[in-house]
Amino acid sequence: MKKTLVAIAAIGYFGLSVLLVAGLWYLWHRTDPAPAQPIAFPHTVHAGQLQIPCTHCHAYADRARSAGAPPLSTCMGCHSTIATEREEIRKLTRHYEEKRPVQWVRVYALPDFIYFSHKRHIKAGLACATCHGDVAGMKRVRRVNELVMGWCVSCHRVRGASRDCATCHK
Amino acid sequence: MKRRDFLWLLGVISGSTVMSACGSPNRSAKFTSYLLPPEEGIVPGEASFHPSTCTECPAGCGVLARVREGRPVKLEGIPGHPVSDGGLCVRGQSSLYRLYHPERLRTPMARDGGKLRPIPWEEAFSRVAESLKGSREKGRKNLFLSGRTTGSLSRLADAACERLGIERLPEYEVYSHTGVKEANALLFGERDVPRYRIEESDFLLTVGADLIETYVSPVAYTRSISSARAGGEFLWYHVEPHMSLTGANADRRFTVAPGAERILLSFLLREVVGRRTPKSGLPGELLAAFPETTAEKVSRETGIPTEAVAEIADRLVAAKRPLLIAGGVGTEQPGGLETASAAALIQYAAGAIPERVDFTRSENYRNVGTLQDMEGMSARMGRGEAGVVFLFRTNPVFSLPPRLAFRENLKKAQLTVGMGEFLDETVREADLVLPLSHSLESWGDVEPRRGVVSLLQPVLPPLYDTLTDGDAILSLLGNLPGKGSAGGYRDLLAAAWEKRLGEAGRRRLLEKGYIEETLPSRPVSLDGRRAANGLRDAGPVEKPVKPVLILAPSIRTFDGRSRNLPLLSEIPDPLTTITYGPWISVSPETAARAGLQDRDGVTAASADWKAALPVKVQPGLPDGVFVVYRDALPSPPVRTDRRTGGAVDRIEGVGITKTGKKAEIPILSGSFSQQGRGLIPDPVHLDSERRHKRWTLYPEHEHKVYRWAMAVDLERCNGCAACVAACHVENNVPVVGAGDHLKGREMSWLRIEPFYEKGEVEFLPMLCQQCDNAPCESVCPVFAAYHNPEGLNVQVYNRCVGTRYCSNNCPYKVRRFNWWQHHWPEPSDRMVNPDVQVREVGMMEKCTFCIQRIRSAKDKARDEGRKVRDGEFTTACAQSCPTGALTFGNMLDKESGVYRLAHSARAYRVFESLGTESSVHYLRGRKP
Amino acid sequence: MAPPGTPQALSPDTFLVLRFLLTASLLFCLPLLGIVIAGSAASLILNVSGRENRDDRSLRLSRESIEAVTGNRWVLLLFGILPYPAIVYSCQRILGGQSPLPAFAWVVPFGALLAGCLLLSLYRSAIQKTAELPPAPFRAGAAGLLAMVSAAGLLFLLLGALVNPAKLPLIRSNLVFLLSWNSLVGFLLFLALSFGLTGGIILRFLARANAKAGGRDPDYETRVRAAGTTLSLIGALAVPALVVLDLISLPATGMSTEVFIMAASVPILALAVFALLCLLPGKEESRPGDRVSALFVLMFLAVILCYQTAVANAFQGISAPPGPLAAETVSKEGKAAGKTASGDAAALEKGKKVFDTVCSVCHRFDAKVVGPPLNEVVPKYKGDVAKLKTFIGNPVKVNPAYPAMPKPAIKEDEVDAVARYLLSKVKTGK
Amino acid sequence: MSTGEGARGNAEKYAKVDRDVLAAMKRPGRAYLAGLAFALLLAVVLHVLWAYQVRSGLGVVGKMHPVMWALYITNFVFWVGIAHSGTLISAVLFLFRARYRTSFNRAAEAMTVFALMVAGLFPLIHLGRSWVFYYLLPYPNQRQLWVNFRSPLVWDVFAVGTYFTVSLVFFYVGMIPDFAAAKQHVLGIRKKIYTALSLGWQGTQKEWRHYNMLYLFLAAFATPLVASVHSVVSWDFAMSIVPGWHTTIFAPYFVAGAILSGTAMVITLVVPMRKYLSLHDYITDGHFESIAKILLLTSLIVTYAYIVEFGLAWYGENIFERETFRYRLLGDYRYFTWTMLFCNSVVPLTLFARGLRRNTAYLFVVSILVNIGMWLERFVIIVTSLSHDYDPYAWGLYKPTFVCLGVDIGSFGLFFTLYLLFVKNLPVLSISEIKEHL
Repeated sequence: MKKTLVAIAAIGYFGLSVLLVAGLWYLWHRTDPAPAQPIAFPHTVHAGQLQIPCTHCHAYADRARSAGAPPLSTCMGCHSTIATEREEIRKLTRHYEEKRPVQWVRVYALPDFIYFSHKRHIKAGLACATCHGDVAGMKRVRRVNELVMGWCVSCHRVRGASRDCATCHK
Repeated sequence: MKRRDFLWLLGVISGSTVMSACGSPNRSAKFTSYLLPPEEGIVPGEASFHPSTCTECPAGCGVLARVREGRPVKLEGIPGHPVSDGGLCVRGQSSLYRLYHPERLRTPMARDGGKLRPIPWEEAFSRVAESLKGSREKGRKNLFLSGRTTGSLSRLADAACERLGIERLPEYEVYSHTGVKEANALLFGERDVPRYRIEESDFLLTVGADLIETYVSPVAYTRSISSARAGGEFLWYHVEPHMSLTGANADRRFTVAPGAERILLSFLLREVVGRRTPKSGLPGELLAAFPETTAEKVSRETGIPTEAVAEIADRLVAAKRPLLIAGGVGTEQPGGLETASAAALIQYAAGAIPERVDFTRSENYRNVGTLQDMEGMSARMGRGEAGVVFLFRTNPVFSLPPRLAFRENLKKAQLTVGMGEFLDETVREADLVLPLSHSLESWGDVEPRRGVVSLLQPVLPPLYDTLTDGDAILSLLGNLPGKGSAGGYRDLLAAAWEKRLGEAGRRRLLEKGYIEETLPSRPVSLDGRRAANGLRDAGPVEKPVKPVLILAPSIRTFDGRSRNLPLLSEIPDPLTTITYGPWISVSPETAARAGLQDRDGVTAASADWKAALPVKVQPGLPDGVFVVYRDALPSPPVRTDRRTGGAVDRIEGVGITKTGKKAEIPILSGSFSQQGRGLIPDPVHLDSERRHKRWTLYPEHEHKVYRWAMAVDLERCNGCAACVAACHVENNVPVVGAGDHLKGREMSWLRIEPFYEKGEVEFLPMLCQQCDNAPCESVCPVFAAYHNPEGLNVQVYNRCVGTRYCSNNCPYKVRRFNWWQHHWPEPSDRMVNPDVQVREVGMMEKCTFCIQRIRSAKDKARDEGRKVRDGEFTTACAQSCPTGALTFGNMLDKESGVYRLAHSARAYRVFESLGTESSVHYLRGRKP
Repeated sequence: MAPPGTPQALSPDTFLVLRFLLTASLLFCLPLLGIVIAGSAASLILNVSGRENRDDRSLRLSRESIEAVTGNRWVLLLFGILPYPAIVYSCQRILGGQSPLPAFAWVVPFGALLAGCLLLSLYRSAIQKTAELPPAPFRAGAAGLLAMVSAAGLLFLLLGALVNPAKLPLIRSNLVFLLSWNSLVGFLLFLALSFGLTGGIILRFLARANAKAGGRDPDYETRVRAAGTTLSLIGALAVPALVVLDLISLPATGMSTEVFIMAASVPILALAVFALLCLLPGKEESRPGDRVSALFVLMFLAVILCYQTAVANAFQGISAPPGPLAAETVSKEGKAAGKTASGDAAALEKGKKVFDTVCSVCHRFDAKVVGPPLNEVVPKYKGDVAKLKTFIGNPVKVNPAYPAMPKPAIKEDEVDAVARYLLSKVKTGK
Repeated sequence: MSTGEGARGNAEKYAKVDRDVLAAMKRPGRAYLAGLAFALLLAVVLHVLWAYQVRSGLGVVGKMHPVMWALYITNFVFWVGIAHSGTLISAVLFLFRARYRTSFNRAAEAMTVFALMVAGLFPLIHLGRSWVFYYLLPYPNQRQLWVNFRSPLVWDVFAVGTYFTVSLVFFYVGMIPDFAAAKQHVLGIRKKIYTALSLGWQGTQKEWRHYNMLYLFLAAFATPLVASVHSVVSWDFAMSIVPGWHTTIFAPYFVAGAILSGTAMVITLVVPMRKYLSLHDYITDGHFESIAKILLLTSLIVTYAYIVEFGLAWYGENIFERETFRYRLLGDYRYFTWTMLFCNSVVPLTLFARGLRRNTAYLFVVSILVNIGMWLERFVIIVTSLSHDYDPYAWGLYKPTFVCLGVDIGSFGLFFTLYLLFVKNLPVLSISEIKEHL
């Protein structure tokens, strides 16, 4: 009798901890750091082999707050002739012809109470890779830095950038 | 799952930390890539500005629409615009809420079986076409009634009516200024409202004209008054039967017995003619129409003290460049004709025409008809003569007196076509409902003043299946154009502009949003005989029966057309600080006699009318006069003034009886007296003698580059609350509704506190004072409120845990707490300003001098490697202020305007003795 | 270009090797360190209580436990301490060539380990002589224990830094940032496991207790069983909670499904231990020692693998990319602009602009990218602007080795400008 | 008589004490269970309402601009105040060697601990975003942010925290010998628990020596907290610039008030306890009289504080201050103010009469009244000051809603739940000390 009680209690305790682990896994997995994109765009090819500069497609990175995803016309500039037979490219072409903009999945997202300007950071001489990592080496883009406050503050601290809350908090 | 819901499920605190360890909830959000790159100059995530014109009221002020991601998020005045010159009133600021109003009409509808059902446009127009044909066969008359339309649209309407054999009736406006127009027609043969150049005058006498609320072009008048005041020698006397915001802002205000204005004016006329040099030749027979009197008699009749009457006369006689404006409640009443004529004659005699009273650039009210015209129309419909009746952007059912039976007669028409944005009282009655686009979705132009063309251009594609005004009328002609702007009216406009302004002019119009033509001046000549006859034929004026209830125009809702904009009911009425719900203003004497207090319910009744309203005791209101704002009374029983055809905007012989029930109306002000606390000190440095060297335990803040500060000139501030609206829109301040207002939970970051001292009312704009020794900062346990290097008391919303200690400790009580999670009902969520966080439930929020604007200005300056220049940008409130009462800038810049003002002898700070060292400086008293 | 502290480029396979080197050495080092700490702690406590209430069985147990955990001191040295340099080395390399810590931060733990070993062996030899321990060697033992613990603590601080490379620049600027919740939790987890393992080892004495000459000593047996069971139970019960905390405190970038799976396996093993000790019938006869200790070793394994996966994830993608950076291209443009500012500079400027925005995607001057290197193809035109323009204007497939060039979306004058620019560039030589 | 007999006599006496006191821990009766159930119900109500408030936002409570603090903070201060007399009676009186203390100290200490538990709940409940309460705790975090040590609210966190820890330890240490005594009278799981709790207490001379030393030390350590903690709480108000809060007298004023309310609460609890557990032999009327004297004294101090407050406002030429106090006496909340004055300053004066002091029934009534009065005092201080501060435009009137009222009542439920459980499961009198004084 007593033993079964103990057994139940024990299993309860250990089981609970396993469940918690599972729960944490779920929470972590909801924000998958390397999500699958509607079109499997290989940065390895474009940024890696072809060495196309980041700002060629993310044209606003050094001009505005948001780096911006390239308009499909940019892609079609080349892919109207190049590698047109590939499945992914076909997808792209279909999007372009049917005038359906592509809905990319965000890899990096800031909460809407944060003011962040790519321009300022590029003008401060930061390399894209400093935050986004070696994108040229990723077949599927992966989030290499969680955009948590501590991470931002650390860099601001080290580089002596402004640490006034109002610099980033709207 | 949001962390709050998670907590709710647990019911206790534990576990929330686990959630917080994970990334932001919107992590899995999508983001879209354009198909084609956006056109040059437009960068995603950055704002762009497009000029257009405000159509909230007929004034036609120019607006710049700030557009983010293809949707307008804020309207601002266009600097240099001939009408508004950068200013924008509370209604204009709020008009975005009209664009994004959830109740807007979304599709054409037709009535079958009593109910309105959606139908396609084609069908709608075919119906119109066939019933037009039908009515022609039946020999019925087709009628087209619209609100005031000007410019190309008006011409187009005329043309269309011509083509389709529709009779275009005189336009219907509640404020048609009939008295003034008739008088001018009588005297000068000009049936129009002239343009008054107040800035040119050194003495202004206004009789009833509510310049600041609604009179013709409020923003324009407000600006010119303040520029006249800035000019130095300028005096403004105001005579009115009730208490209005305009009166509150005049240098001196006299309450005249209702209907006695003409007596005062005819006295003044004779004084001017008799005493003013150079003598002006005024025909004798005309003068005879204005009986000789003495100051005493006038005083007896009008209730204005003799010496006051004498003083007004002397001023008028002595002034170098006097100007007299009679209008509004002064002329829209029995005897209004005499009042207006006397006023016009004084202007004439005082040589104000044409310098200060300009008929060349008159205000374009020719096409606006009278109440009598409406009677005619209603009668014709009643007799069943009407075929198809078009009701275009007008709401007579709401504003016409019941005796016209307009609603009933509408039914007798063969087909009624309601064209507008909302299913308002009139459109609801129509058989066919044609939804019109908002002016921010439309191409067009307006000509609020002769020779001034102001541009209407779409800043976003139509939200719904609506047609622009022009396209709608064009489609009546049978050719249904493509939706939006391609083809149709747009091309027509282009051609019209080309023809009228030439290529260059058209381009300038498109880029600046307005253009002012040079017009040949129209000399006016006084025809004494005709005028004298006219006045004689008009017949005797019947005496008003007291007590009188005056239907005053409201600065918040104009004639009631703006009453459905949520923001405007959220912003308190400047005089009473009441936000929601109608009320009747009662004079203190009457209240004392009837034992009435604020919120007491009463029934106001005249011979043929009664209404139940809560009471607000209004200081400064003369005995025997009640005031109800026009929007509070649907279809008020106003008489027609047979002598002018205009409406008498008052109900006579009104008595009030106490019902004994208390009605809950939100009166935001806790006290209309300063309680001797010297918020508006007199003399300016009330507590300056109490000032002494303060020492603090904490090191002084050092501000290196910027120290943002604001100066508020109380002499300029007229309490119009445009700044409040601007702040609401700019900073995503939620509209919380009557319920929370009754609990005193309004959210506005900026409020205007009226204080009544010895019969005078003064306005004190109260916003976060950005104190140097801020009481709020030291008590916040988590540094959510802190002092930033630029002298702002920043509130880090997302750090706030909601202890609310900061608000307790704020002597100015300018902090607002989010009691609920506030929502923007679709589609108004599109007007949310992306640069400002939408605060969540449980957060404290407040003004931070539009920190988002500071941020972007600094960003720009850094790109160009310089400091932010003075006046390069300003806060939303300062930008919108029509009087320029608010000055914002950098205190460390010795050249900046705010520095100069803050160091003037007129400057003081509220509760200086508390040592908060606030950086909002108030200026009081005339320039030394 | 890379900011101070972000690790330098590390070829993937080197990284792989380092990771496994680290793992292996930890696998040797940590368990041994653990049992030394826990065992000596147990021994010390037993010794005190034994002397307090004149209980020679506790004294015996105390002696035997210290003997057991230190075993042959050479073994201890070999497996407990010698792997340390390997750990240091791999950490150093992984943390990007230059370590974020000053040298002493590496030396101190090592010194501590050695000192600890020596002191403990002193204590051990003393206790072997007489159970009635004089204060001096006892203090030595305590000091040794302390040294060992602190050494382990420092080690875990390092591991904390390993799984969160984003903090490295901070750590360099200020050592305080070396502290992290994760390293704290990790250290506690380590202690829990160690105690459990030691418990298992002590339980193994049962066998010896009976094998002893003079028949079995039931009292001693119970004492052993009590001590052993308590220790392992403490371990088994503490571990799951600590594992959960560990997952919470690990930085999200270090996470991956594997990490979670391995973490989840730990509580299950702990449950097995618990079952062995409390639930299984007839444990009186059984000899749970071996199995318990085996299970705990498995847990050690799981946890360490957990960590090494986390390290792998954390460093994935962080290393200076070969591709050009925005900032660099900007500066490059600046320089180039300086060079070509001559002749009809305006036209060339424009040409260059067009080239950089349109052509540069597929063409380099000296490299084969999508299209052929321009230094090979442009000379074919021998400075004939018109010819080049016609090609650029509407290109045709020339070289089967390359895909056909798409018709660029640029205006006539731009074509002209870019053609001139190309010729000028190639003629003048780059 | 011979020492032997004496010893035997003592032994009997001791046995009787054990019996009587531990009799309290026998199987509970209906009344008890009913009371417990009711209290528990209220406690549940508290949590349900709290969940509701979290769900729908703080708007559901009556707070408004400008009265941002109201019932919740009132209750926080109230409960912290209640907590005080516990320490006072057990620690301070222990140092003064007041013998009657032994009849009350255990009850008082328990009250302290439970009251603090309840009090600690309110700062969380009143937060606008209680789900981020951990922003208030100073611990190293990835955000690299600390709390604002200038803020009185942070001082609160420390003050209350310290106080709770110390009084808990004091409570427990006091009970160790009694657990040892108790464990001989119970069976089953309870025996196990008591054994564990008694930490193997054997009652040897050595143990007693250590024990007394420790107890004395703890008493000395807890005593200054009586003054410090409630001073810190009072600074939540005194440190602000709100007229009616910003006065130097607040610290002593609050401490006195706290002791007053605390003593009252002790009487409220002990009177029924004595009746129900029939402990008349150990808690005599004499004891009550002494407690009543403390009540009287503190009430006089509080009255003095009231006079000073109004006096300062009257003589000082600060118009804001003056208005606030005028408003307190004559404004919308005047009834509360007058009730408060009546309960705290007038009613206790009757205790000058010895007869009334010894009449437990009367004392019970008085104590209830004083509790009410003290609760009202906090309410009046907080609400009236806030609703009429500097800017006349922002004046406003506060009306509570069912949520905050429910939570407040629920807090009493929570408190009594804990207390009733205590009565049945722990020795309600300090057996060992009673034996000492036999």
